[in-house]
Amino acid sequence: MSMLADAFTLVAVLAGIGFFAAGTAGLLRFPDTASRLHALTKADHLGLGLVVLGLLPQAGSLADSLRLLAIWALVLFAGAAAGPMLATLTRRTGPEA
Amino acid sequence: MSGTVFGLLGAALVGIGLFGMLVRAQPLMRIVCFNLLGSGVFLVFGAVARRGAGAGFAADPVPQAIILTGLVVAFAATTLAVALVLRLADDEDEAPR
Amino acid sequence: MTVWLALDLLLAAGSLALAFGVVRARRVFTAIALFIAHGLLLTLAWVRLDAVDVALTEGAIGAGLSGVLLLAARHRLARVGAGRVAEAPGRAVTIAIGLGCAAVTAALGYAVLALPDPAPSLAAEVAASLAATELGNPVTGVLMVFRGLDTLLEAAVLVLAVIGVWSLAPDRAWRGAPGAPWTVVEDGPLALLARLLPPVGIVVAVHILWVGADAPGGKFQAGAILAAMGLLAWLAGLARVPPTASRPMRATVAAGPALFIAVGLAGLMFQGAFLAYPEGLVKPVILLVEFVLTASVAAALALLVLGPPSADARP
Amino acid sequence: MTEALIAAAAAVLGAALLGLLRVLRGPGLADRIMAAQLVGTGSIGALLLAGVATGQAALLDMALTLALLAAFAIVAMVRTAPPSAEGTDKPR
Repeated sequence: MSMLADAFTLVAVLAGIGFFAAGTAGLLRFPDTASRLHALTKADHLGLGLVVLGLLPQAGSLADSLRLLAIWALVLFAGAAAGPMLATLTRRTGPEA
Repeated sequence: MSGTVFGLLGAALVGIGLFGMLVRAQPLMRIVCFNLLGSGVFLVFGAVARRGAGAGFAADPVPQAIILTGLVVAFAATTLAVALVLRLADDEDEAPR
Repeated sequence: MTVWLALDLLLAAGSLALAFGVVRARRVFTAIALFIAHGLLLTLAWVRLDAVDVALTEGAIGAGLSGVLLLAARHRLARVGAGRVAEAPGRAVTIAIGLGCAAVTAALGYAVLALPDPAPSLAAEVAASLAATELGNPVTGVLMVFRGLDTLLEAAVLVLAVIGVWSLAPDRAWRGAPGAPWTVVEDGPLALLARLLPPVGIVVAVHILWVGADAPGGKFQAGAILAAMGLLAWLAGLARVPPTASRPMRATVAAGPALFIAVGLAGLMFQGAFLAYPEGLVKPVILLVEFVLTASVAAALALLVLGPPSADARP
Repeated sequence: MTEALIAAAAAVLGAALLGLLRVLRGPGLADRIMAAQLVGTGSIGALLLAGVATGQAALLDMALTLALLAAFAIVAMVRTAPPSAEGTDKPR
């Protein structure tokens, strides 16, 4: 059982790292601000979500698991609000501002 | 080991912050660089605290408590400096040119 | 072990790159954005130095509140005009300054490498006396009991700073609301965030304050989170700041230090020493002082970020 | 397991720090803010991994605090961003 949980953790965390790396690659390589924003918001939050998912079986207590989920929800929510604000800013200041 | 790494980082930050404070002309830039310098000083002290681990504690709690105090006092000093800069700009705005 | 070392070196390299970026930044806004990112990395560095209390404070005050203070100040300066800027030094002087700063860094670095071994430490003394305080977190013990006077002075410094910042207000703005006025954002993501985040923040702040007795956390960290949540509502234009003449606001700022001084004087009267806590009631008294201080610290920090009242028109 | 999770923390942090190159390069203000956001999310991820790996619940509290404060700082950055490249900041 514990072997299975460990394997699940490793796979999920590795996938999370993959998404973080993809987000960084998008941020560095995409040609314009809007598509970079797209790469960052998608990859980042999915990456953190997979890390949280992977850590859930390793959490010591129910309180810790809830805290992990709360952190993810908070980051997801803040990111979802920041995305449109950044997009508006890009339009207001122009792409080469 | 972390003590040495971050102690040296603190020493470097002191130098970088001091340089920025002396070379940059805008008042706000000087305040930002002063804060860099301050974080370097705190890191050096934190390295000292880390080396003082013992009696079941991972680090000496007395320097840590004093760093906490220092962070808050540094913040208060920063706000005063910013208020001074704002007042100076305000006065120059009013003065006949 | 090598994994930890790799993590440390990664953090140090990132911090150095950001610090260079701050000094080299062409625009003030960029410098402040880099400074905030630098503060986030320093938070992780403090965790690696086994100073989670300091890390919490650095993240909340060093990165969050300082960053927003500087951003708001830049915004205000941009509207009143940048003011006079001193001449930047020429090339030769810059090189001389660079060499001087490198010498300072080298001397400090040498001092770090030459620290005595074994390191002097007060950890054993703290451990021996911590049981008497009924607290589980040694840093809180040092702050509230062994060096209680420092903490009292620190709380007083915040009140003095508020007075100092307010007294820098121009005459025509005196008694106005602190901070520059903002346009109200009725709807959209910012208004949503400013309505939903503060309740979560208040819960987190109370949690951080409560665990502070036995685990990392405490009044300054909790106060900083509360201040940040209030300022978020202000940034969205949802919260109106009371004018500096408001008595309830002044009372909130002064209540914590006043209570702390009262407890100290009571100790002088009944126990024979300033700040001596009554026997058997150490923890309840400390908790009471911490709760009231948190409210005062939160109000003072928020007012400090807002800055002096300004007379300029709406943006 | 602990070692693996710490290595994962280092990897997440490394990915976020690479994103910093974008802050240093720009060109837009939005890009700079996004990279700061990436560092924030990366730091939170690293804290979660390290906290669970070492069993320190305090690190989870820290991640919670950082999540709140990072959202606050990003809002402030967007709200105070200068209007254009020739904005009021004087170049050095």
